[in-house]
Amino acid sequence: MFSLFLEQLLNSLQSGLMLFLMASGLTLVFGVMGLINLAHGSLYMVGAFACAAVAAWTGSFWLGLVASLMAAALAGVLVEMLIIRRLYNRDHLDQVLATFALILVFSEGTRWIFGSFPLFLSVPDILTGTVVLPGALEYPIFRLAIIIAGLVVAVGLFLLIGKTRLGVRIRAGEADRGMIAALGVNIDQLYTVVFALGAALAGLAGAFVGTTQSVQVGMGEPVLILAFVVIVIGGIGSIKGALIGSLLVGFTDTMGRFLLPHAFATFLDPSSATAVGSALASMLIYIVMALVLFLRPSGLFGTEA
Amino acid sequence: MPDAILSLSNITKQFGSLLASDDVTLDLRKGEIHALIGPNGAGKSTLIKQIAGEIKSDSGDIHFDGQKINELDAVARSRMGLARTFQVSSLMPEFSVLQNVMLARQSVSGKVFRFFRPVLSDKSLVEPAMAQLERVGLADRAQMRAADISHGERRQLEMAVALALEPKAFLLDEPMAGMGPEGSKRLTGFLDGLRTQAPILLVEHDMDAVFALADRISVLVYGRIIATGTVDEIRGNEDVKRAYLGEEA
Amino acid sequence: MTMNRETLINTIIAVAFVAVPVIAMGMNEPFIITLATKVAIFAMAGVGLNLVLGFGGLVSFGHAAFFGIGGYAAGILASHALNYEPIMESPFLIEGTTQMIVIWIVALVVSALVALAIAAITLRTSGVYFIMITLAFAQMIYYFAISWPAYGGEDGLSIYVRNGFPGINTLDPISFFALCAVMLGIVMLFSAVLIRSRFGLALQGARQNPQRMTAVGIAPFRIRLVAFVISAMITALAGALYADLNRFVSPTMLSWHMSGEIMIFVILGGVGRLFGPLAGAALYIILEHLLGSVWEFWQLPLGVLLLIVVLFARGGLVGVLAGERKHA
Amino acid sequence: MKGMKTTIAAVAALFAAGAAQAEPVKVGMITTLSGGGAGLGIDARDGFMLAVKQANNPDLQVVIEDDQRKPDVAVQLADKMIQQEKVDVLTGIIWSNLAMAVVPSAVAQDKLYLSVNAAPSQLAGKGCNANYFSVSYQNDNLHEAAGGYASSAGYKNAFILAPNYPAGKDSLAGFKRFFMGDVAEEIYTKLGQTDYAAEIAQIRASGADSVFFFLPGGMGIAFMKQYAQSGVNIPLIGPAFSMDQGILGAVGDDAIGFKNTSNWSKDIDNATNKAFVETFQAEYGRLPSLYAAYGFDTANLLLSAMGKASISDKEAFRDALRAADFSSVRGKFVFGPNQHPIQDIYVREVVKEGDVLTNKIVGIALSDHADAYASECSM
Repeated sequence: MFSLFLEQLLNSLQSGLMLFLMASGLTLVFGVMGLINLAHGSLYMVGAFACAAVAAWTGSFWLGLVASLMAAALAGVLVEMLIIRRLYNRDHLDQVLATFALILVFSEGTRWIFGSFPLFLSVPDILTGTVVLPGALEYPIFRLAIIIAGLVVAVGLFLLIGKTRLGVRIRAGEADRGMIAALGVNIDQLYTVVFALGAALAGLAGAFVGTTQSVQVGMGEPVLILAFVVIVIGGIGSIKGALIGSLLVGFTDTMGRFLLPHAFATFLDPSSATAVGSALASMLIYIVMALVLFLRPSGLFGTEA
Repeated sequence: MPDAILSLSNITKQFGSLLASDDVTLDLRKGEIHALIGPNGAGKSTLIKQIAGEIKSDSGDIHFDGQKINELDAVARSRMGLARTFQVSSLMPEFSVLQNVMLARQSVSGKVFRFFRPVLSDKSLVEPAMAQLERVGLADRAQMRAADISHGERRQLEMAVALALEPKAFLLDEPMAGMGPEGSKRLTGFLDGLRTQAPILLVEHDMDAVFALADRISVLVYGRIIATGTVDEIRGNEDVKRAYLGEEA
Repeated sequence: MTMNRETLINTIIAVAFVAVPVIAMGMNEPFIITLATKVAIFAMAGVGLNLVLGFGGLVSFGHAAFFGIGGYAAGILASHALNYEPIMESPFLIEGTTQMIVIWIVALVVSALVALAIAAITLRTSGVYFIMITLAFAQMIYYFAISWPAYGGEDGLSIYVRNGFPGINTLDPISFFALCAVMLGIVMLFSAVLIRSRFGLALQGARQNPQRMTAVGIAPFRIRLVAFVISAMITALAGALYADLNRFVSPTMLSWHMSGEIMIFVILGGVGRLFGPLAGAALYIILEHLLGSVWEFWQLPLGVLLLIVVLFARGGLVGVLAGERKHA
Repeated sequence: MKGMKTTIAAVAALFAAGAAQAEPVKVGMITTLSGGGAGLGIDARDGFMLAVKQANNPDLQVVIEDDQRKPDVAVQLADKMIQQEKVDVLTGIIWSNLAMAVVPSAVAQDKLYLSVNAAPSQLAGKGCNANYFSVSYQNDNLHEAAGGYASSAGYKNAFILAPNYPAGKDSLAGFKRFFMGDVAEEIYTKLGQTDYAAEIAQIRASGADSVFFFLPGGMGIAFMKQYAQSGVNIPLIGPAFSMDQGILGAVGDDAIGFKNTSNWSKDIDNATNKAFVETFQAEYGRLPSLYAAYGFDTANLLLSAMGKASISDKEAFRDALRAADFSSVRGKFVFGPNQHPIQDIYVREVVKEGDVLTNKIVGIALSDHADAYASECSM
């Protein structure tokens, strides 16, 4: 039972870090440009499809991974320059409608190109199999790899924001949009770069997740909602908040699914305990989100609007 | 002070390491204009916000109209009869000038949750609102959008909204700001007559207006009141000269 | 001048909306009537949302919750009535019904109570946080509906015969359309009256400048709370009609897609415009219908068209046609 | 080969033309053609239309519409088909929740409904109807067969999981109905869930000797891939939906060896099936799936009835359908009293033929299997 619990903790961490890849891009784009991007999930899908297509063509997952980054970033740049750029000064509603329209375009465009059947994408050979961790815990190597990759990206992102010139500009942009113009920074360029960075992170997440899930049209939508839950819990615009929010959601979801049915079984018959427990588990992250916002209306690390 | 309508005792407010209000004690008496002056950043607006109930003091008491109002929020204080204007005009940009004033009348009438009768045909709102616009000289602008009138007119509209609340005391936060000499003069004359309707706590940078209007003046420096007195007393006060007017004693 | 132009546009929209189904009846094209009924119902849901979104500035991304509650009120009451099973026997007897009027009252009451609870919590937040917390509540109700077995779970609930309304054969498409159109008319009239009333003035004031509202002694929270409840009730009424249109309810009525769609009708037609939701719903459903029969990947051109609207037709359909709006 | 195909079509056309009652039949097909679940609807449509094309019967008209997998849209399309297109027969729905939205009202309006896939228990038991025929199966069938197979394969302790929605609950109930052993643990997952790490960890810890799962579509792909990576090697059993042709490609080699139960497979040995697989592949450039096979059978069933009776005589037409006098890709095909098929259900195993993953029959799970609800149907 103890090693099962430990394994679930690792699973929570892994799903949280995967969410972070999505959420960090979303929160950056919102923080710097004030844009609600519903099409962020489409960029995730683009990454997964690019990875699957290139991996099938070349036989190499790693080339696919590179392709996913490039394809998503490229799609991000195109979308930003053609459409999103015109929306920064609009209110949130226009952004919602435009990015919703982008979801339709991306989803049906992808289906037009790749067909209606899910694509194949698998874990590279070097990462298959399991390792035995302390406590006689057998754990899939690939999930460990995702945890490590997620941590690397998280650290990299904190360094990028905290230590580089781009980071300084991003932070300046979050604090005061007028200021970066005064500093002589090319805002158009900065926005395109930030959008592409967010897109690339989403694409990377898509490629990773695509190896363990189904690469299909519409795969981005459930993740998009989760990512929004995460950044709202964490406080919009805060990378730290996105990280904490991701881990909180990963933990709540995984542990809820695991523990709630058991908890209900202590006073209900097994069958209805499973049903009630699972029902509650599927509502749990939203309950947590409502609770967080009830106590802190601007999220955990958000600044007052 | 038996004739004080508003009194602050030992008000303190700290933002991080900055002491914005440092043990402030002051009162506003019936029939007077009490000016609050001080250099930029002295904490005048912060004090007004605490009186209006927009931010909470760390310690100290505020009494208004015989009642301790520390725990009341801004809405309740407004409804008790504390009307404030803003340093930067705070209006409903999409409403007409008239509608801006009518909203205040609606609040005074106490009947906000009326769902059917069109406001614009409600004489009990339109007439008193027009009356206030006439008082400030904005009657001919009544149908214009608040966003479309001039800066000076927006300052007048702020006053009209405050008047429409029929308050027991006014908190005026730099009403002359950006008015120009002509407008300031007119407003000075207007405020002069207003003190009989309700006393005014006036924050103002325009010293000519302050010296012309104020019955008493309090000087706020770094969150502290360093002197309170009549115009002549303040003029002659060495502390004020040193700390505020910047003259060597 | 511009007000006159908007009135003209609104008249054209209203006339077309009534004329099309009547002509369709003459040409024996009943499906057009069904589509027009759908437009009426979605427009009504949009009118509800527009009240908080357009006039109150509160972007609710959870109005599907109320749409679904209305739908389930119809579904649950009708299924109990059709199966002759009382809903509750103790402490007192509650039976199902197939009378629309009773169903509507139940839908209004239940949605008002739920909206009151949701608004009391969500209105503490603002901006994007408000968008997402309203979504969170809708998602909770959605997952609850999927998992709760009593009323069909994900399968939903069928109403075998459309519920009744005194003096009208609701099974006849044009009669049911007329009923929905009249209800839409009433709701739009109510909404028009409301925004011109004292309450409407306060609601629009709370959107423009909450600081000023507080300073004149009106608490924005209470105004918004009441507006949110009224808005939810209108959307729930639309949901009850939608259940009767389809003679079926399911959790898809509660999904975030539905919240998004209702919002899109409003934005497409023109936020804060009286006829915006009707114009938006009509345009969207016409596009869906025309494109859907032409190409398997019809959502692609639909997406492109929506993009064009949002980029080049600011203020939605009514906004573009009627031009810049003067004050309310 | 081409000559052979043409001959079959010509003969069929000749036969159809000769026996036609000169009464055209209009079919409304409502199926999922856009969005994430489109693959299934496209297969069902393609299978159906292949049979229509081969029959080349000018009296058969088909109208096709996309339901977007939304029940409200499906209901409105059904209204359109009935009110405006004036169809005689409806078909095409893939998902049970959409079927529950459309079927009861359509059959009540005296339209025939032929199911190419979804067949919820409500419509097999108390809610059965003379106008409703399920050509595919009853929803529980393949799960029951999985239970039967698990028992006969000697498994004693099964871990079972399905999504938390009505079809998922029916699935686990169906499995337990025919499984003699114990249930180690029963888990309901969130509908649309894509990460199963938590569930797989519980499977690993459960000590079960077999795992039965029903996770249709993308959920199944995700589960299979993650299960293969997890190093847990308790054998998996499931219905064919999780391992069908359209999905296999996306799971990859991890699927090899997986046992699944199905009433159809591309290697069922009969001439109709062989011809079907070949012509489907020639026409569409991919192997047919389960749904394509159901679509193909549905069209042929309808064509057989058209050859025997006129649609204007509903009673006679229903009798002709009930006779099921057509050559099914499943070999023998008989309707039970509730107009659901009584059929053999096979155990298939995923194998690799050349580069292509596909299924191969390895045994029979249940013979002449009828559904559990027929007795509740009073027809």
